[in-house]
This record gives sequence, C-alpha cells and structure tokens, in this order.
Amino acid sequence: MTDDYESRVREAFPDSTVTAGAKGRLWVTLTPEQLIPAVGTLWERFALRQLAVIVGEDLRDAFQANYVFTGERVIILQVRMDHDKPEVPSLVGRIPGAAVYEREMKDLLGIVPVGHPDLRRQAIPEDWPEGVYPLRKDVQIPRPEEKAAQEGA
Amino acid sequence: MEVVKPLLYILVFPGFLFQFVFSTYLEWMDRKFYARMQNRRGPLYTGFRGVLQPVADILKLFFKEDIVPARADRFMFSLMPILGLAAVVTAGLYLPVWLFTPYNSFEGDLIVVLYLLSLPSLVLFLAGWFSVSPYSLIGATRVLTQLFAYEVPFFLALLTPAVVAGSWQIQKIAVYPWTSGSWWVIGIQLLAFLVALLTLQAKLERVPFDIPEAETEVVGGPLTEYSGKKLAMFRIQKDILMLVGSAFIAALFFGGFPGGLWIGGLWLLVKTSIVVFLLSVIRASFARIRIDQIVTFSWKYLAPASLVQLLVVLILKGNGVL
Amino acid sequence: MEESVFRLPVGPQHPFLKEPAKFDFDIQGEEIVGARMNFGYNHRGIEKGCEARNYYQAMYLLERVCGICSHSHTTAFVQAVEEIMKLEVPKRGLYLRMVDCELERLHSHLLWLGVAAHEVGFDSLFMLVWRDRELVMDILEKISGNRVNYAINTIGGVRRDITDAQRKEILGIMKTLKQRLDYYAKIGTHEPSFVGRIKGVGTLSAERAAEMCAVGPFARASNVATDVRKDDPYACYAEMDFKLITSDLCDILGRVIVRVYEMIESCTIIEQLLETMPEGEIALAKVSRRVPEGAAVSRYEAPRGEDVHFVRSNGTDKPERVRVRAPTLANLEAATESVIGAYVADIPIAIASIDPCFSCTDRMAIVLRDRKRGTRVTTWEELRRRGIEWYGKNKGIRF
Amino acid sequence: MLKAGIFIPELLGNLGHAPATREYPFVKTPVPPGFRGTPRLRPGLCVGCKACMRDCTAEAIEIVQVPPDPNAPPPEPGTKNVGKKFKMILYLDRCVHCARCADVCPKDAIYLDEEYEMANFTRDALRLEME
Repeated sequence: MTDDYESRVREAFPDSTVTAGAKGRLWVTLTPEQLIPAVGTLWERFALRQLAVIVGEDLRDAFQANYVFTGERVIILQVRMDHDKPEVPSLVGRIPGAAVYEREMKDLLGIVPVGHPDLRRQAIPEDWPEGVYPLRKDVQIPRPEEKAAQEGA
Repeated sequence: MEVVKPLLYILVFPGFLFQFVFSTYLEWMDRKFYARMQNRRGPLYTGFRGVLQPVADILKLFFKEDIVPARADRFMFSLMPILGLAAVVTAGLYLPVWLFTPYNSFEGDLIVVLYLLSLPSLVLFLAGWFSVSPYSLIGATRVLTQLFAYEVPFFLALLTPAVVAGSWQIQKIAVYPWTSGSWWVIGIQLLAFLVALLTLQAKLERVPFDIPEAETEVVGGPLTEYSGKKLAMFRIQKDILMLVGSAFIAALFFGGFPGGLWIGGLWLLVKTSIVVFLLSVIRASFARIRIDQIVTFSWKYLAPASLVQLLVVLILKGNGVL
Repeated sequence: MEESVFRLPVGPQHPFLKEPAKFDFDIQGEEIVGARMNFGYNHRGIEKGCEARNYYQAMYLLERVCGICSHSHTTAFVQAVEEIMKLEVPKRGLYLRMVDCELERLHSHLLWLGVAAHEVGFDSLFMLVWRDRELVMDILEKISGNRVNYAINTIGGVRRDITDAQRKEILGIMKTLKQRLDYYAKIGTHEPSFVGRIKGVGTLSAERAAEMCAVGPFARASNVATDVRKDDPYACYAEMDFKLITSDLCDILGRVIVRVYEMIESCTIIEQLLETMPEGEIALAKVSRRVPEGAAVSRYEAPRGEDVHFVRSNGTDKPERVRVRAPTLANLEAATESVIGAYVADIPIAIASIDPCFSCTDRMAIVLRDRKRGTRVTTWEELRRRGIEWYGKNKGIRF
Repeated sequence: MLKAGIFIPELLGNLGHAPATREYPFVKTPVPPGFRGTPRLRPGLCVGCKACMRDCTAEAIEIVQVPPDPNAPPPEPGTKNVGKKFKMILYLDRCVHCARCADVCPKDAIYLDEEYEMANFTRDALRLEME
C-alpha cells in the first residue's frame, strides 16, 4: 500500500482526475473516448485485467459507468456521459466477460455499449414497454396490487 | 375346481397378490434399512412403523392423472407397463416357496426364469424408446448398454449352484444342500454369490448402478414421461423384480429348508430379507458410477470372477469332491 | 457424423438444479460437444428496490439476495456504507461479524458437499454431511435468532453479542466438526465410486481460470491463489492465521479437496476468533441515519467466491445506487465450458461444482441467448390462458 | 489410495444409533431463546411514533390509531386518562422476520415471539391486528 502505486496511476492517466478512496481504492474519471486506451493502459502497465463488475448509474443530469478492476489494487474507471447521448464504447473485444455486464446496463439503464455484438433485449421481460429503463431515476415502478383471499381466476 | 386352481395360483398364491404383499414389505424393509444407515427414520406413519408406506405410494399413483405424451406411440406406451409386470409375475410363479413342488415346475425352469428376468430391461428400453423425449431416449440406450454389461456375469454366477447341484431345476438346486447333506457347498460359492448380488443390483437399477434412471442426470430415464397408473405399474414391477431376484439368489445360494409350509415360508422370508439387506448396504455405500465405468467394471472384474468361480466348482466336481 | 449431434435441453426446471437456469448441450452419444447457457428467469428487482428504501431496509432486503450467503451480502453492503460514513467499528463487533462469516462458509461448503454427493447419487454422504451441517445451523440459530437469514449485521457493528456459555459451546462443536471433516476428507478422496466420478472431470486449467476471471474455491481448485481475505483483507482477517488452500488437480476432485480443507481452516479461524475475542462494545451506539455523499466498492470473500458491492450515496437516508456482483456470475461461463468433452452423466456435478446460486445471479437478470435460434418466451398470462383452453376443450373442465 | 467399501463401517454403525432426524409435525422442535418469530405488539406501551413502520423492510407493519369506542362508558371523572390507543396491523405474509421493528421501537412495545408455524391457506388469515 505505498503511494508509489498511486503516483504511477496518476502518471498513467495525465488527463484524468485520480482520487484515492478508502482502502487504497483509486477512482479515475474518464470520457467515453478515453475508455478503450485506458483499459489497455491498465493491462499493460498494471497487469490489471480482472473486470469485477460494471456499474451503470443514473446521476440525474448525466449517466456514469463505473468499471471496477480488481487485482493488486482496486481501480475504478468512471466514465461520464451526457444524459442525451448515453453511449460508451464496448469492451467485449478486449474483455469477453464484459458482455454480460454491458447488456444488463443497456437493459436496465439504457446506456448503449457501442460495438457490442449482440444487443437484443434480454435482462427485462419480452412484454416490458419499449424505452422504459427500470433503473433510471424517473421510472417509478408501482407496487403491484395485492389480492387478498385466495387467487381467483 | 380344476379351473379355479390355476387362476388362484396366478392371482393369489404364489402369484400376484402374494408377490405384491411380499414385495411391498421388502421395499419397506429396504427403505427402512437405507434410512437408518443414513441416520434417518424412514417411513413411519402408515401402518405399523410405516410398513404400509409403499402400498400407500402406489395407491396414490393410481389416483394421479395419467398423461400420454402427444408424440408418443399411444399403444406401445400403454402396453409396456403391463408387459413388464406380466413378465416378473410369471417369473415369480417358479419361486420355490416351500419344499413342495410349485405349480408347473419342470427340469430347466432356471433358464425360463433367467429369460423372464431379462424381459423387464427390454420393456424398459421400449418404454423409453416409445415415449420420444430426449431424457427417455438417453435412458433407453443406457438400459440396453447396461444390460449387455451385467447380463453375462449374472448368468454365469447363477450357473454355479446349478453346476454344483447338477440340475437345471430351481427346486432341485434349492434342496441340494439338504438332500446331499453337504451344507458346506454354500461356503464355496461365496464369490458367485457376490457377483450375483452386484449384478442383481444392476438389474434392479439401484445405486451404484441406477445409471438409466439417474434422477439428477436424465430426470427419470425411460420413465420420465410416465405418470399415474402406468408409473404405478412400473413401481410394482420394480418391487416384484426385487422380490423375485433376491428370492432366487437366496434359493440358489442359501438352499431350501426342511419343515413344511410354515418353517419353509419363514426361511424364505429370512433369507430374502438377508439378501435385501445386503442390497441396501450396497445401495447406501456407493456413488452412482458412469455408464462407461459399469461396462469396464463388469467385464474386467465381474465376468472373470464368475468364470473363476465356475472353474473352481467344475474342478471340485471333476475330482468327485462334490 | 454431423447428423448424430443431438440437443439435450437441461432446465429451466431439472432435478439437478433447484433454481431456474437453462443449459443446452449438444451431445454425440454420451459425449458433450457443445454447451450454451441461458439464465435470468428470476429477476426480482432488488437493486431498484434498494433505491426506494433506507439503508437499514436495504440491508435486510439485500440479505434476501441469497438464502445461503445471506451474511455475505449484508456484510459487503454494510462495509461499503461504513466506508462512506468513515465509521470505526468496535473490534468485538468485527470479530463477531467474522465468526458469523466463517460459520456461514462452513454451512455453505457442507451444503455444497452434500449436494455434490447427491448429484453423483451418493445419497448416504449427502445425508450424513447434512446431518453434521445441522450443528452449524444450530449455532447460527442460537447466536442470531434464525437459521438462514441471520440479520446479525447493523451499520456500525453487529446486533447480538454472544455469551460465554455460547462461546464454549461453539468451541466444543468446532472440535467435533473438525473430526467429522477429516473423516469426510478421507471418504471424499478414498471412496472408489465417488472418486471415479469426480477425478479428471470438468477440468479447467489455471491459465483458463485466470482468463475467465474465475473466483473463489473454483479458481483455487485450478491453482489460482485468489482469496479476498488474503489479497485485500477486510474486518480483522489480517490478524488471523490461516492457510490459503489451493489444489493443482484442476478438476472436481480438486474442488472437493479445496472446500473440505477450507472448512477445516474456517474452524481454525473461528477458534482463534473466539479465543482472542476482545471485550467491549459490539456496535457503535449512535449512527446517523443519513449517509454523506460518496461511493464505495466493497469486496468480500463469500463462500462461493468474491462478492462485489458498489454503493453510491447521495446524502439522504436512501442509497442512490446499489450494485451486487455475485460470485456465480463470474464462474458460470467457465463451468459451462468445462463440461465440453465430458459425458452426459457429468453435467450435474460439473455445473454444481461451482456451487451455482442463481438467486444471487438472477437478481440482475442476464439472459445469454442462443444466438442462432432465439428463444420463444411465453408469458404467464398466455400460459394460463392456454391451460384453461386446453382443459376446457379436452377435459370439459371450466375454470 | 482407493479403498472399496470405506464407507460401510460408518453406515453399519449408524444402524445402532438413534436417528438424528426428529418426528417433526408430531414432536415440536424447541427454538432457542432469542428466536425471531412473529412480531407482537404490547398495545399499552405503544406511543404511535411509527418508527417501526418507517424502518420495516417489507412494509409489513401499519400502526393506526384506534378510534375511541362510542359505546364505551366515558372515563369516570377523576381517573387518569389513558390517552390515545394504537393498534398494529401486521401483514405476516410480507414480514421477513428481521426484528428491525423490535430494535427501533423506543418503548420496547414490539417483541418477537417464538411462533414459527405460520403457513396458512389464505392471505386474510395472515393479516393480524393487535390492539
């Protein structure tokens, strides 16, 4: 847990803000264009390839995708995008395991991973209304009406 | 009266009713032993200590909905359970229940019984084949593969007591130790007895040889699509097969007993129970093996072992010891 | 021989899986030549649900992500929240949390061992292992008040203390359990029919395991030394003395060995924890209901592997975003791949060897579709309507 | 390394032991102290702060004020007014038995009993009112 690692990360991402969080976690902010080169840098300079999870977020005025890489240290790449144009480049070419997380992000939040080979709807049911992304903040899911007594036809 | 008598033989004793009662009792005993070995209680509440539980299970199945898959061959699908049941019940008619000669026992009935005991496997194969579902088909092919694995060692093992007694009649083989006065022959057939026990387990499709109907792999194998009355008939068939199989092994290897109907009947009960207990121990102490492993196992170990046993018996016989 | 390839559907309902997931295997005779998986039948919207609840409600909701690793999910979540709030949890609280965590590992691995034995038809081992699992379940029930959802965590500590009598009882049980585990290790590696079924089956090389991002005992059985308790210690694991169990067998036998010896290590950890348990408070007395703005990633070594939680707070008493990554998801693809080349009979044990938990995984609903044919989905209403029609037409039954 | 029949001694040994399972529906299993069963209200202690309602994970609790009974005799002059009365409506089909309500209650008015057989045929039977 030396600060040496942190300064190396800072050096590797000169255009980004690098914040050190608790337990040595490093949070790096990026633009969507910088994502693919940044993943390459992580792999080449820090041997980090284990993508633990991609977390999509609705920040109300923008969308953000957090790519959590685990290894010697935990590095989180935060990619911020416009609310009107929620698109990130897909990582599937580099990390096949990213496919599942990206699909889920697309289905639940509407963040489109550009270049993903298979983007049909899957996380949400077939009869789910078009254009409704359940994890977005403006979507309210009403509580289903509970039927008292035993189920009737 | 002459018309009623054969009917009574077939339907009541030693036919269907007797076999049904005896086999459900054996199933209860098997379940109870199996449960107690696993530190469980087993059936408890139907009848005295749950002795009626197998009957209750079968009765329940008779009242369940009977479904025939749309794509299955309806006639063959419905015929199979009856055919299998008929085969095992007929085999059971040759059971030497006590010292008196059972109905239509003749020289060479051992061969007939062995043949009748092979029928359930073929029936099971056809049942799977005609239900046309992926699991049934896999199960059906497994039934046949397994049949080729265990059938030869099973025959060879049952040949040993026949050679010792010098007869093909079950009745004569069973009374041989008593009539010849040489009870020690039971001891020298131990190897054949073990092989017969293991192959009987394979015939009954119980762990470790329950490969055709391995629940976690192929759901129920050939019986996947069966339900209701037809499944119940398969259940009865399986129970009676266990009774007939273990009673035959007991008769051939443990010998008969003098003393008429009651003592003979009791001896039948005791020796069949011993075989069933041994079968439950085998069932409890192994994991299910794979289809390739059973073929290797029976041709590599069981078949040579039964041959060695046969050789030993033949040499003893040739030297006049027996 | 292309025509002889036969498609065997396994699931969504199949006796070997107690949860809905679908696998399609291409088989030739008894050999498997291709495998695809398809899951996500069970989306429950827990992540969205958390956003509408306050932190305490969300914690108990996350406990319901999984019935087996319920403590793992709350601990991972609570750790993330405590990290954002910069809370210093009392040491006794952390120790108690770890006791529960190791007990949970014990019961989860025992459960797995029983299920694995059941998958290969070894029901006696299954019954006896589950009988001994009751010992652990009983301890958990005594110290937390419930057998499954312990609800022992709270933000800033734990909710229940253990008494001295309970401490002695647990130590005694650990002793018996260790003996039993030694015995199961012997059975698991010496019983010919069992070993014959699991040795050399479902192999996954160390390189492939690393490549597929496998985690937990599954990866450790492929000789990848990964364990969050060692790599990124949380709670007081840095102070504990325990071994990282790996195996170079890379097959299911390796996974049995890793899990059984890991249980023995868990017993050792529990003994250490109980013997060196410091006195003091078990939880912070006053914890604000509001959580300052921030975000945290929490890693936790759940029994099945690494569990990752991401929490973002917005200054109110409700989380802004909660994300759960259950270990099964990381392992499932690797497991499906490891089946190829094995026999049909090996499917259950090979899939079960990662200890799959679809209730954890499906909480976020991912369907990996069969790319060629697509899948037709029948909705519940349609199914119901068809059922009513069929019975009306064929059986004259009106609903 | 492999030993055939290594499991048999243990299995045969079990024949001599009493079964480990219990005859459950006929012989009830005791629960340890501190078991989290059905939440119960001690109505006399409830002050209607609704802390339990706010924190209930499953939204299973509702605290409502009991309207004064018009037929009840008016409190005799001179006696102490008992004040407002509350009742708890518990939707047991939703309850997850986390005992958070008992934790947050400032007056210890909620406790969890040791009832664990809660299955029922209708939802109506699982709606409990306690006053």
